Amino acid sequence: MRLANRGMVDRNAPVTFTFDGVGHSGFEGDTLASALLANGVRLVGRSFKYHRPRGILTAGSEEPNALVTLGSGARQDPNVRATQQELYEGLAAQSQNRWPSLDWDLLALNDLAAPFFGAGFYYKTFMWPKAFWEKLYEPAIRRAAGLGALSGLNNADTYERAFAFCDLLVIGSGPAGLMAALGAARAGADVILAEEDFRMGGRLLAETHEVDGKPGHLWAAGLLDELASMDNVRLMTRTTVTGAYDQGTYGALERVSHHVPRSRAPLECFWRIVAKRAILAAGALERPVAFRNNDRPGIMTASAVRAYANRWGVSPGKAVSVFTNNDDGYRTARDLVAAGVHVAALIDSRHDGPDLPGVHVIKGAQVCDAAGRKGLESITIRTHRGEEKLLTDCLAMSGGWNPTLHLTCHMNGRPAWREDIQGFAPVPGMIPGLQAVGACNGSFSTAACLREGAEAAEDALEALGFKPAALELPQAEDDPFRIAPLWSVEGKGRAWLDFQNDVTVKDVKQAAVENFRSVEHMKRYTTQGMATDQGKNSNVAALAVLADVTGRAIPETGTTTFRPPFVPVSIAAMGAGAQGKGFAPQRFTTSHKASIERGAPMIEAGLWYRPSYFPAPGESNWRQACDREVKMVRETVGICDVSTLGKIDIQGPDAAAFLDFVYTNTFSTLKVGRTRYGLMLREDGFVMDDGTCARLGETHFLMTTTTAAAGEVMRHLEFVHQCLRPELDVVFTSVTEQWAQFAVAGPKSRDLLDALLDKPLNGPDWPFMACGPVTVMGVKARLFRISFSGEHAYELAVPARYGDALFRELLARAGALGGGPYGMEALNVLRIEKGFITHSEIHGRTTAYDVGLGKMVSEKKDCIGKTMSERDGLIDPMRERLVGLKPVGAVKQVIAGAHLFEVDDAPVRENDKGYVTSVCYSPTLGHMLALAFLKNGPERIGERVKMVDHVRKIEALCEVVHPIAFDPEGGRMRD
Amino acid sequence: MTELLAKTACDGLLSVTAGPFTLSEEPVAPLTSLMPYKGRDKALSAALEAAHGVKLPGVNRSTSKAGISVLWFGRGQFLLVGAGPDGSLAEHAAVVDQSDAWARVRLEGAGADQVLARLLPVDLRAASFKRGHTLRSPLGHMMASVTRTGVNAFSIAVFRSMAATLVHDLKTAMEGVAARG
Amino acid sequence: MRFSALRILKEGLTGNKGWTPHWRDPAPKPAYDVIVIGGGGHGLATAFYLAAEHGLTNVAVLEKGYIGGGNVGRNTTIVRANYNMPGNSEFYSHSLKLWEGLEESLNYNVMHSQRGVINLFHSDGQRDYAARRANSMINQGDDAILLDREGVRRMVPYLDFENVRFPVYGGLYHPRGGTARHDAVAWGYARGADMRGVDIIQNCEVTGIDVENGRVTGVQTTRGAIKAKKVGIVVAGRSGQVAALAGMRLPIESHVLQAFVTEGLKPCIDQVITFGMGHFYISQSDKGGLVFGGDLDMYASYAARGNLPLVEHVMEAGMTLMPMIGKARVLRSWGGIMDMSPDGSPIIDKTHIDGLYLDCGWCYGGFKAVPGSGNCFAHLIAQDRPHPAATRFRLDRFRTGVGLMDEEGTGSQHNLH
Amino acid sequence: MRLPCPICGERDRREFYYRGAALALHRPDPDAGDEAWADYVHLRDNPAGVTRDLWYHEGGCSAWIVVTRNTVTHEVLGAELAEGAR
Repeated sequence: MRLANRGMVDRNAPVTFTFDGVGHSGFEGDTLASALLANGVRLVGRSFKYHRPRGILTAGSEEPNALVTLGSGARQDPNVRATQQELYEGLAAQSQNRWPSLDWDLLALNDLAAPFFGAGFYYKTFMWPKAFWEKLYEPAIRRAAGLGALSGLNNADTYERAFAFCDLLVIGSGPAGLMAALGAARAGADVILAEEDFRMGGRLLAETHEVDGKPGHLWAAGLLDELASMDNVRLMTRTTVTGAYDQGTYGALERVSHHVPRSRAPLECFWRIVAKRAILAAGALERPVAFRNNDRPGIMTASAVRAYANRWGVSPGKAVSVFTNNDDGYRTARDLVAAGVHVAALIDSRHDGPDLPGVHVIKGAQVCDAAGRKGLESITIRTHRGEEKLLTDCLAMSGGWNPTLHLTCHMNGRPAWREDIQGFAPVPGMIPGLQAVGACNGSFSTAACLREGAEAAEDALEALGFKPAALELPQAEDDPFRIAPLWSVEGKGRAWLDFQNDVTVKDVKQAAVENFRSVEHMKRYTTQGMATDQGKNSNVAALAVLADVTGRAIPETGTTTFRPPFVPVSIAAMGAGAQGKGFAPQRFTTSHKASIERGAPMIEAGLWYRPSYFPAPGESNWRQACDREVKMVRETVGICDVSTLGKIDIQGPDAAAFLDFVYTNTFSTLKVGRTRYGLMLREDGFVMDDGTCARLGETHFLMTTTTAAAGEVMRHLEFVHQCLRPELDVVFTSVTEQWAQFAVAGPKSRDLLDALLDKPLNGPDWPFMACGPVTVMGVKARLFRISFSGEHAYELAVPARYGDALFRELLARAGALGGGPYGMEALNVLRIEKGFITHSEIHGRTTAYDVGLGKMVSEKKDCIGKTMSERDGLIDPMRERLVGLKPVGAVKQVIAGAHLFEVDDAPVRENDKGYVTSVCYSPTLGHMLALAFLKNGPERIGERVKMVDHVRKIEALCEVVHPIAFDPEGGRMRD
Repeated sequence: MTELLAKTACDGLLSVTAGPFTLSEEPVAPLTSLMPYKGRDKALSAALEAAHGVKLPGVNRSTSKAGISVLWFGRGQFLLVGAGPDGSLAEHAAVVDQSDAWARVRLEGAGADQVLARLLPVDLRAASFKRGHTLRSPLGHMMASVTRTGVNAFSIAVFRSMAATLVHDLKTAMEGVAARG
Repeated sequence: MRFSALRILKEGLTGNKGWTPHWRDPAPKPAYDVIVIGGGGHGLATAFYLAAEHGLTNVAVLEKGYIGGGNVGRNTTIVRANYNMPGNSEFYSHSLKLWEGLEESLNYNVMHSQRGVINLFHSDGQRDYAARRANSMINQGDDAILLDREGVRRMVPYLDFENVRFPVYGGLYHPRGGTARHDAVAWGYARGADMRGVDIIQNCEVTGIDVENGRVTGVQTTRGAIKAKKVGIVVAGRSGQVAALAGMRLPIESHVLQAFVTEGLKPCIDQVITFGMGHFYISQSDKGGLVFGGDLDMYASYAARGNLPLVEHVMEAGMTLMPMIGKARVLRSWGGIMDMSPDGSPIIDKTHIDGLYLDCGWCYGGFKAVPGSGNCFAHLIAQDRPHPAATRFRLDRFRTGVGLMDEEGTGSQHNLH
Repeated sequence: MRLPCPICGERDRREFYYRGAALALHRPDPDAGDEAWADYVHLRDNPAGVTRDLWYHEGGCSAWIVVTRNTVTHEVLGAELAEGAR
């Protein structure tokens, strides 16, 4: 029911919306909840377990009942708090967790079976017969559980993340937060004021108190005008600070455009705010009281009823009653009367409450039952005279206030119990640099909030080194907070603590009887506090009930603790940007475009994209292309972009000594103009990486790493230098990106280069493993005579700007010689034929000894990993060691991932002798080939083993062969 | 063909605009990594000044004169921008050509710092990060060098191979900020 | 009291007045045959099997806080036996078999749900490794199916199959893998041990380990000295501190692992999906929350809470792989303290002190190991020789290099496993 | 979490790579013996309290630093360059 002349909605801006398909209207400035209440909609949802009819309980993000689904298709948004969602034209909301409809929900039958569905009932049953759990019980439970539904479609909205830095972060814009922000801002500090609501002012918007002689919200508006005019202030509405993290980092969720349909702006932004100091002015949350059927639609917190009346001009009922254990409940009655709403009665559990003119105040009484299944119709009041019924369609209840201290618990701090407010309040220092003020510090009067906010600003300014500016404290009410504890009303039936999860007083009591007496056990056993409000509405009362039933005081029983996030945050917001390609950067070689033009399918390798193969006309699958490319390299010349390999420029007087220490083999003896293959170990003795290293000058080396390990090797080199050998005068930097480098491989590679380079190569100057400067069409380039194919081959490097042009030129020239480009598939076949290892073999569990390179660990010097590589277990001949395999039985196939067994052994773990790492069809040799690790492998050349692949059902008899299957003497690459 | 045609790192990707923001590729310039050997910083600075008129900058700073600048580029590393290195420098430092290693872009427009705030975990507020200040920090998932070149202008460099991701990420951030109006 | 549907019916009809404690809260006795330090899943399971399989009932479990308050109550509840390396292979196989009979053994519904685990792979190389691992599983006698892309699509159609970064090449499907209700495992073992006479003593912190002539004689606690013939340390997360009481320095570094749960949602993820490239794994609880996690925060920590960079990384991985979960809202995050060992595999072994035994180093695979670890540790304590399924979990393997079980191949840096 | 890089100033944890205890700085001599080497590579003090550990400012200046830090509270007490920290 909309009240005349009250509230801050814009009556000139009507907005239409639907709920479960029924059209309604509200105004700009409404939330979905206020608009539903204005339209007389009371039943808005169903509870989790018993599917009890539920209405709106609160007016904020802590709402446990009024969760709805907005939108449809890929934009379907489940579990939206109606109490937080701003109304917009065309908003379409659906209720949740009901079937077939909100009004008639089949699973409401659960409510009738409640005696059997007590706390933890599922731990005691559904055990027989065993197979029924996955097939019957669990699917049924899953279908009944859950709240809203995801669409199942890929996210279609945009989200973003951002960083912000400030001197002072003020969380909450009520009286305390506003004073804190103003105080700090006037002194010149950089201030961020974050407010969860779409309008700043906090509780001042919901109350009728005056501040400085004017309505609180007008005072706030004036102050906000001043703040908005200051360059050093950032006002962030719709922004909930969700987490407090180390060293002054805070997470915050900004709901950027949930209130704007079809906005081009991101839907949400997840902020990481770094603040030197923070002031928490998050207010407090009113608690319900547990009594029989206290979950009826129409029973709300008293402060919510007041907020709907004062801020939104809506009365949630025609005959409202109030149930309170503290003075605050009187404010609701007072404001409703002032707004012309009939207040049926105010029930105060205390005997010494005040009087309120015009309101029937019943003191020393309790509400002990409520009737009206889909909307409150009456309550039962118990007084010393007995019980009586009162007709009422809305009950405003106040069990006192809990400071909104959640953020202060995020770093494991524990709040302290305060008798005067019957609640937990933060203890200073729970979050370094954060001070809680106002209601969230347990100081509930407006004057106290203003004062603490101003004082906290001064404290912060002092810590930050600013001189405080003048700030006058405005006049405001300073009423004492008087409360007498009442957690649950005695009586039969179920009294709800955790509304959404259907946890009642009985459940907590039963948990205690079953020895779930630790508060953590009780919560886990009953699921109290595990719902979407994370116990904001129920933790303290549940703790109090547990304390009572176990005969302990509340602080002795336990405390409340909260973990991030303060309110639920979408995965899309915190993971913004990752969908699609954004998880990591994409790296493209300079030949990418030309490769794509040739139809090469690209595959990702260590963030780089590399061509898999280059299809030729008439080829219908990758194998044909691969075989052709291999043959091409073996017979004419092939071109392959190898720029992705890591290249590290190493210089300095001690460069050679440094390399001797990081490589197993010796580089100080390498001649200038020559290249050497090097092996690098981790300190635990296993192989880290391999590659060539060229000596470009006396004190100048160029190290090559594998594509995958480039970053790891760079980090390792920095570690070795800075942490282990800082005395060495050596410097290094990555030059991977500076050079576009191409392998020119095959018998005709020399011909190609002689024609391409500005000066033909002088043979004797360019033996195998030579390197040096050359020029290509006037461009200074580097040439290395190295080979990963086993052929006479070179790698030619030019500055990256020329990469595209050089690649195209190389392809043209190779083509003229009967050659062309080759991709990763062919590269892999070429290296397997030659027994060259990659990370398939040096996979982190193999030693130099395992891969047949044990002799590369120099005995003459120390190096990283040397000592540990000599451990008994690492030099045992029975280790799985590198061999080649060739299928020799009826099945001519080998497959990577298969395991090896003796020919007559059963393929079980106890008999496992090794495994296959790399396979290919060798067009050169005309059969399949594998590299494998076999126990004592090198001693078994010529013997036969059985290769078994269970998952692809392949079993093949194989001969153990030397890993170098082709040209074992290496003549082709040397000559 | 008698000449290898050069391509810039952001060839075909730039420039782009969104709202008040413009993203364009920095003009091609010689880039040289200078890494002084032990105890040679001062000598290198003197040699730089003699040869190019600029000194070595301090940490998170750059120096520039007449189109030549030197950026602090990390621990023990500087980047000489705009001139090929004089031969005298190699006596004091490892001198490594990096002219082709970096994709360098310029982001301009009122509120450009807010665009970068979507990607960089560092404080870019004008009071602490002034014109000529520079830093190394990851932009999204890319190691980057960022320099403020004006009130609303930044120069940004990442590895050349990541140019497409750099442009994509910055463009997305520009559009997001611009759409808020 | 025996739990059953019938009991629930009877209690429901009579006002639920007959329920009794799931375990007692006895005061510590002066001496026990065996003291198990640590009332987590592993410790409670150890006590249960000592009593149930070895007839040792004069046993106490000493717990510093409340039982099940550590990692058994703060994990992502995944149960699987899909390891590649010998040692892990037979152990987790053994553990899974115990899981499969757990409800019957304990008369407690731990909701062990064999809904299947799918490990996705995104390249030929990863497929080869997945195949090798799958073959290891079958060699061990467990189940494994290598799915191709279409096979994965049929089971989990909502993945971003078109993702250019991580094209789904297929998945290693482990049908017997799944999840369980984590807290119930601790409570079920506690109840089972208690029923067999074990004393479960909460709020009892061990402050010293008494050793005489190289032999353990008892422990000092915040509730007094307690004698014991044998003492088992099974306090993953705090192993270093407790072992230090006996003068031991361990190959363990403690790290924080965060996990996350969303608000309840109608059923949408039916299996356990793991996305190794993004260190991301996810399943949906019976209550409807998406339960997921990622990698370690990566720095040594006992804070049982983490920081945003890792949080965001996990969310990024989720959005990369399954962008349909974007609108699911994270309700709660938490952190557990992980005993990270140098090869990523655990330790169940004797120590240099007679009668003192050690069970630690579970990295972040401890939950699924609960039955196996308890079973094998009980065997070791009771019989003084390792259980056949845990012979390789030796403490000296790092020194000798014999039998290292580095599943990830990342080497001796503790946080990389 | 933020760490004070001695070169760059305070930066977000995401810029850093973590390696482990600063014990790694004290590499034994090649002939120190099996025990010393096995300890160096594997054993850790792993204190619940103040520790010194090694971080690499990978996303920033590339310095390896030793951070003094509390593993229980995550309080950071200081940092120095690893090259001078042995």
